[in-house]
Amino acid sequence: MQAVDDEFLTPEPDDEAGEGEPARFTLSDIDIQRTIEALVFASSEPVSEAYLADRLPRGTDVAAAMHQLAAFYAGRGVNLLRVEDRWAFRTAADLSFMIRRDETEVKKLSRAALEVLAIIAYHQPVTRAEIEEIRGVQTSKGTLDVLMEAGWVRFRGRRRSPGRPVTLGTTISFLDHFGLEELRDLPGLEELKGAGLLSGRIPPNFNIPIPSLGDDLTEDEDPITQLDLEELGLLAPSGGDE
Amino acid sequence: MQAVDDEFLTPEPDDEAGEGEPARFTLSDIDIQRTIEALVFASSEPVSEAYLADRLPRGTDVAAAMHQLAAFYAGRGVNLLRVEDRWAFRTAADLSFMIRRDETEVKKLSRAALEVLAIIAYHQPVTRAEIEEIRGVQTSKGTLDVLMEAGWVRFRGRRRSPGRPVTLGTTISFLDHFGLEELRDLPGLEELKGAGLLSGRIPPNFNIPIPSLGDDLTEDEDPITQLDLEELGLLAPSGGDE
Amino acid sequence: MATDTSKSATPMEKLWQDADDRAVTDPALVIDVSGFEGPLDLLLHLARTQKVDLQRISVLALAEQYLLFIDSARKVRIELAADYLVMAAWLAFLKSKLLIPQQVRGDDGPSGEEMAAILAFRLKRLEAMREQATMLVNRNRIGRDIFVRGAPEHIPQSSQSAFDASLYDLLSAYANLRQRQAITQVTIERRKVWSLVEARQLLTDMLGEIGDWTALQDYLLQYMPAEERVTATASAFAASLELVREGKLEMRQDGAFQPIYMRQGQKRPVAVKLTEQENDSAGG
Repeated sequence: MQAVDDEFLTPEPDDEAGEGEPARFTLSDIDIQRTIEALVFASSEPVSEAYLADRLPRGTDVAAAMHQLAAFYAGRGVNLLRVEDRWAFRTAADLSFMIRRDETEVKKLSRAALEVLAIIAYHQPVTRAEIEEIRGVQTSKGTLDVLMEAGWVRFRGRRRSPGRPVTLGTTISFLDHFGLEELRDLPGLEELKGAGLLSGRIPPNFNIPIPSLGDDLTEDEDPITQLDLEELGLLAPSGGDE
Repeated sequence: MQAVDDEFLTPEPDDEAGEGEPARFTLSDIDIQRTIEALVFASSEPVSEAYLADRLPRGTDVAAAMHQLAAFYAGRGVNLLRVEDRWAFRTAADLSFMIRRDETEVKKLSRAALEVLAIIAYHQPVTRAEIEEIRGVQTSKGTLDVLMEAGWVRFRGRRRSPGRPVTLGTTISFLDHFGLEELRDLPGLEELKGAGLLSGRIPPNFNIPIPSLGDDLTEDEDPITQLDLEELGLLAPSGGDE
Repeated sequence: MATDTSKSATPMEKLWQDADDRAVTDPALVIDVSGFEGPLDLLLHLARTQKVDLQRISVLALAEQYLLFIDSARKVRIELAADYLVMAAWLAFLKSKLLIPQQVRGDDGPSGEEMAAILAFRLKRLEAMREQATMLVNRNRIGRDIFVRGAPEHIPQSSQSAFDASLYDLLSAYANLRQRQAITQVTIERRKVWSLVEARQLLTDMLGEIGDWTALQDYLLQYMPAEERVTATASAFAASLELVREGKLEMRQDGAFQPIYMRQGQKRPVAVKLTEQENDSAGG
């Protein structure tokens, strides 16, 4: 469909037979318009009149139909426009701000970010060092920043262990976004296996933690203070990471 | 309908000024329709009414506008379709043969995957054990995986029953893909429910077959012959096939 | 009770025996089991040969056909998945129940007729799901019959997040990662051992539908390949102890070396009810 080049204009066998005849089948005017609408709509690129003519009954006055259609859409929110010698639907110029305004374009989460997020979800409360241990690679600060920016990860507290590392956990927005009622809804080992996500040989000591329930700190966590955050440089004002 | 969750109503500066007033700006009905057209047309995914309401003057009856628009496009080559509380433009089904592409882009599903999909759709929320109970066979690895990857099946949560098994259900993409407005539109859903075929337990109105204790065939039975078995591929002649 | 699986061939068996003999003596015949999606699927195929409504099939005849099929398959050394053998054991039990006159019926288990009804129900339900699957796949589908905007201009966010990720993305990332980290070089050759999990599943499946005191062994072992009997017995016994501990199973043995009888634990029906309620409330 996206290919509108002439080389794709392979006529059907019965076309050949009907060569020279006025039309192999007939469509009412409205059906011609409907077909054009559908073809232009579904195409990923502007569509030539020749492309349309090939798909319409022989003898259809495509040019005329296009102008009728263009007139029909002229007052609508979407216009049928001629772009060079091809046709495409475009948002009406006076409304284009509606589309652009929202261009906080959605970013795909990177694989690293997904991994870190998943580890935080399953293993929380978890420290950065623990995440790195599970992943086997260092986590760039940018990755955590992205997850914080998305609002899915938060600082929970500080582990009562040497160095008092900060513990990380997920947020309510995280549950909302991923359609989970509670953390315990995350599938466990058997369920991941059953869904085919874990496959092959799994070592006997392999386990998947069941995430803790609430937001309450565990006994080996201390609450986190504003001071802590600043001290740790976690609240760096500039976003010059990544 | 136009009400979005309060927390998401981050009003823009000019909204603040207009707070309490009936509307910060007014749009004629046609402009409301044009705006909706532009927003929905621009997207390939269904767009939620909440999303639209957020971009229209406060107080706009989005639902009513949607139905008007849907009626307007009903006879066109591109229709405005509802999927749950979302809307999308899609080419009219009757034009399928006009625009069908040579290489179908539709995911080919194995018979098992299709069966599992139907069971999930009709029985949701359903656990994997229940799916296996219905099919009488273990779900092979990769079946659920394929359905989840296609975006048609998702983990829904956990059943509040012993063992708290994870439940599965379908997604909005599933409805969209199969042209269903909502789950209630699943073909034959009511009949199946009425016949008790969607419950885990044998329905009281299900005829209990009276097993013939004798060895004689009942009048509507034919004896099974070797030929029958062969015909069914149960006893295929060796080497002959495949 | 209900352990009468004596080989005293009923005339019906005789009839099948003949067919059986033919199948075995004729080397040109092999059994193709690969085309079936499990024992229920096979039963459904067999039921269709009866050419009657599923609610009116002769379950007994169906059981006979199935057992014949399994026997033939085993005689020509077709390796059958455990699912098929479990179903065979269950059907053998069902058959014996159906053939035994009603008078020995206790209160603590479904009658043969009830079990037959359950089987017919399951077949009917599976067939219904098959039909729905066909209807579904033949609907106008996006990408085949219906098309989306070919050149979308933006993707509006349904959720308010600026980042896009689905639960599936998250879980597969996690599963992949954990698996990658868990790779071990040790490869243990797979021996045919019935794992505890398998045995557990098997017992629960069968007891779930029998519910009466049964010497399960008799039915089960009959359908196990000879080389698997020991492991199957051991695992089933271990699994049964576990199930007893959980109250899901009751066991009885009248004396040393006597058959071990099992039945479903009496706590189970409560759990089933709970599940149903949950199902209803969530489904509405």
